[in-house]
Amino acid sequence: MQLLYFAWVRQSIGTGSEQKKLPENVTNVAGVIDWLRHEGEGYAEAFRDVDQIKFAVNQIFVSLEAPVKDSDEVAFFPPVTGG
Amino acid sequence: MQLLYFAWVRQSIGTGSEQKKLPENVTNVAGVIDWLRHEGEGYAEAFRDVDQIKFAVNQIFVSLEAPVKDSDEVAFFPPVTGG
Amino acid sequence: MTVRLQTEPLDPEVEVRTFRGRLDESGALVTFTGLMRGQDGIREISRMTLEHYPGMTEASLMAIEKEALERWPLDDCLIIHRIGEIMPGEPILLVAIAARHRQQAFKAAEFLIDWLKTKAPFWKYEEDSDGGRWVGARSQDDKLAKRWD
Amino acid sequence: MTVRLQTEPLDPEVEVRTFRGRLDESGALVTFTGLMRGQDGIREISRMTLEHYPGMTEASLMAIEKEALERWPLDDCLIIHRIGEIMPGEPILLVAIAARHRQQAFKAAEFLIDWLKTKAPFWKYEEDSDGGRWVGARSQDDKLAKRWD
Repeated sequence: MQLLYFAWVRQSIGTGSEQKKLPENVTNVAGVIDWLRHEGEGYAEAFRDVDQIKFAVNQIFVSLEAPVKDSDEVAFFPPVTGG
Repeated sequence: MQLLYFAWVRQSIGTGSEQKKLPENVTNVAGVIDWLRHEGEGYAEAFRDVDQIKFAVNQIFVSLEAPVKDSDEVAFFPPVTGG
Repeated sequence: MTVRLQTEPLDPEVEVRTFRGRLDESGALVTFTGLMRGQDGIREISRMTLEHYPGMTEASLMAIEKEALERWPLDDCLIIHRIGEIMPGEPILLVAIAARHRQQAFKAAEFLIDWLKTKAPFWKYEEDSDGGRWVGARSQDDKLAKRWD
Repeated sequence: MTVRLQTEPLDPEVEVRTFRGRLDESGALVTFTGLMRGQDGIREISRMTLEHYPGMTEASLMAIEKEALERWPLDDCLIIHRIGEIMPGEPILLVAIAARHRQQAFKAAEFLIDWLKTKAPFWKYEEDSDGGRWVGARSQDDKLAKRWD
């Protein structure tokens, strides 16, 4: 799975993108978050409050229940502040 | 009284401005219109339908009842169409 | 705070660049340019002439600007209106508003134009191959102006 | 119909002049320029950095533009957004909308900005003498965006 992180999510985790093998029991975005939380301190910090995080699967905003598969691009980031 | 006419009011009357002595019995804008209507065919045409005319006394929009005196500048024109 | 009438062609980008150069802590700059259309859906308009009431027109634009400044916290504001002969495609009116935030700038810009269109003494005369006519007031403009009563 | 991201400084007047030069029968041109403010009411901001999501950001701006074109009869539309480092006073965002009449142009401009601010993946990082921080989303922006639901 292609994982992307932006803004302070990126800073907490320490990288902007990485490739990781999706565990077989993980089937949706909420599952990805639970899995990544155990990947290290930076991840735990980034995903501490899921209400502060937005996510996109293949560049489309989705909800926590959205299904994911290993070939997806999944991105995590704070609420947007452009303009 | 300084009289000013704009747009088609000016074209009907044939001049954009003129000085006329205000008759003593004329005290408001409605009276000015009644008076001017009898000053010739162009005036009669210009003031045929008072609903189509706007007026200003000393450069302020006013109603038909607004008082006038001989030293005033009174202007007649169609609804505005700038911008 | 500037109000200007001019017979010369109006260059909106030159004016806006100067206006923007004077801004300090504004976060939002909204501009409106009204352009002369070469047709009104029925006729091809070859030329337009804008008549105004010297003295009253300037005073009325300044009063409208003052009213906008009282209603919203604006940083700066510019109104330039063409008078005289105007050809298709040419800018007729430029309004620029600067404010801290965009909401105030947008509201003030719409307000200024709505009031200008219904309260400032300008009259448009259009010409086509059949001759000329005075443009009538649009009831839509009266409706838009009523938003701000 | 143009969407552009750029790291280079954005010159709104040059862009608007080009945009206006392409117009044909538009009567109304509305522009919005978002400028970087050098202070937020508390701190002096010395620099801002705009991060984005390459690919998704462009697609999202194009989708917002498409939505505007479906909602209003617009003649043309332009969105340019800075990315990377931005200094106080510099333009961050330019939106330009051309339409036959001003009402559609104003509505579409406000809509585009409201959606851009809440749906396009950009993140602002501000720096002052004490260090840096990620700018938080404004609840006011969410409220404004809800107008168009």
